[in-house]
Amino acid sequence: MKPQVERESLTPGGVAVPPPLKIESSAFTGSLATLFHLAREGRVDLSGIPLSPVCHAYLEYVFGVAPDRVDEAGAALLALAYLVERKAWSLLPIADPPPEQEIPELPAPTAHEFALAVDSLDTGFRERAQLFFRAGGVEGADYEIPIEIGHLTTNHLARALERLLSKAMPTTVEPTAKKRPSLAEVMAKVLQRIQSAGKRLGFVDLMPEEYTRLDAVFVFLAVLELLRIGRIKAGVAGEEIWLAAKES
Amino acid sequence: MQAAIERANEKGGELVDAVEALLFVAPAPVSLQDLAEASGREEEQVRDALEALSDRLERTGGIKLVKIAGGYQLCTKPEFAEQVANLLRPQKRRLGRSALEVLAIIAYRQPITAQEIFIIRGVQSDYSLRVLMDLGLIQELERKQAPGRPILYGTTQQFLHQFNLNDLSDLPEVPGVPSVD
Amino acid sequence: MQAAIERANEKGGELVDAVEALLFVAPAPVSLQDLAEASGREEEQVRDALEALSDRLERTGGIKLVKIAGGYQLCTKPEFAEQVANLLRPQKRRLGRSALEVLAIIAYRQPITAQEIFIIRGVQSDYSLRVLMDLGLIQELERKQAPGRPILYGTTQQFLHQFNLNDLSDLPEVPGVPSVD
Repeated sequence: MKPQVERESLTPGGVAVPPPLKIESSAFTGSLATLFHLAREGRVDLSGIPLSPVCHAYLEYVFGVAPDRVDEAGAALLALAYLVERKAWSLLPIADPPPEQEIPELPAPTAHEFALAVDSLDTGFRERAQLFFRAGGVEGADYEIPIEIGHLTTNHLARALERLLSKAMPTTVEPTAKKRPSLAEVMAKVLQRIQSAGKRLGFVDLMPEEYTRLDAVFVFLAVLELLRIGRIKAGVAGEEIWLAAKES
Repeated sequence: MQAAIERANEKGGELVDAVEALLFVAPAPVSLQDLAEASGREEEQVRDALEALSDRLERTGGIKLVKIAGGYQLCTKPEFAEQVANLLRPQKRRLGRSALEVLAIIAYRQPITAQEIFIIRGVQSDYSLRVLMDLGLIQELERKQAPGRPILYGTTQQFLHQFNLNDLSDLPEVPGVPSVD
Repeated sequence: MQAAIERANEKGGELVDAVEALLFVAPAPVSLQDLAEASGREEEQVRDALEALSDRLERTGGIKLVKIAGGYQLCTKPEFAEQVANLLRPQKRRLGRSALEVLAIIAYRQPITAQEIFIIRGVQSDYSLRVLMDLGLIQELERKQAPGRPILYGTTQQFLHQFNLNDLSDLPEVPGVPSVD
């Protein structure tokens, strides 16, 4: 009985598996790994399999093994130790063997008793795979939530813009070199104005003495955006809309 | 059941519809408490509404209500799985037998250390543990008050969700394996 | 009306439900063509099913069908906007148990290193530390004059603000934990 070792004993996950040690004996012929798996699944009766040939095969293997294959040798030792322990358990007297069962039930410790649990999990997983849930965005980021602007209505806002525009000067022709401010810049300016005021401001208070229709539109958009992101709040007083900073 | 539906209809089928809208936008299972808070009603009313909603969805439409991972969630009915899969082309990720085995042991015996899993299985489970961690199915709970203070593993909400369970008591009883309390 | 529904159910109620399931899972508007492909039917049939679905959703429930951005999509009915907003509005983010634990340790023992927190808790706290940093509740104070010069953590002004404390001496006394001065 010679142990024959083939080299290919790392799983894709980098875990050492027992080397395919060949065992030949009257009761079992095959690899150590096969015997190990059959024992683990409760498919062989270890009490009828002498383990000394297995131990011999292991010893021959381990004395022949190169020092860099220590993981593999360790895995083989684990498999062997498991077999020995299981065999020891299987030799213990069983109190009342159920008569109808052909294979004697293996006492713990064993993963065998979890086979049903594994099956039931598998079933649950397959049932679950038939159910599909909504591909929700992160924390509802996909949803437009109405902006909180108190009792303001779109009508209020529209009228405010109308009044603002009515006071605007005609658009002057700007020199092409002059950079048009971005909405972000206008927002920053408007926010700063509202915050530094320390009191409620009207739309008109946000505007310089003279302004163009374009300026008015920009300021109006900036206010809407600031309301949307919750940096300022607004309310109605009579016909006018007031704006104030929101405490963060 | 009929009584609950009637009660819900009387007091406001509107709440049933509101609950449906809430569940529709929620990206994860929603608890009874959160539904009650969002709709501004009592949990008891919401419970009736959920029952009525479940019944309505069961009768018509492609969506149903499930109680999963400790909350309520809408999902498609299983009979449309194939068509939905056509649209989404989901990659089916099946767990290998040994990862499933480790998962089963953790589910039934949690909290449990890697060493204890090893004793049960007779093989190292490091790789399976890493896979299960990566998939968010198990988590490190704490450290055991034992030499070396080994990590104790347990299952996650994600596990309940993926395996179609509402809570751990939903795990079927398996002879010889004590259930978790 | 009832007769019409029944007829629709007989002829292609299943397609209506399938289309609902498809729209339910889709993260974006779905084109008629995609719906037809996924359900394995003709576009004409799907168009009819969409119409029937739209009718049914309009009559009951919290969800409706919209044609948007070149496709079809389900969305909640506007009358439930407020309740949906209640649910989705970024609630004051509740801190998890372990983040709270780490925060408490830092609050009472600051300045403290991650290693020292680990010794107290027996588990790594990297994730909690990151969450607390992101929330602006803790900050890196300086480096400890010790091997490896580890970072020392402490609480922020924001922490006092969030937990309604005037200063650190406002922290409730805890038996066995010396207060910070």
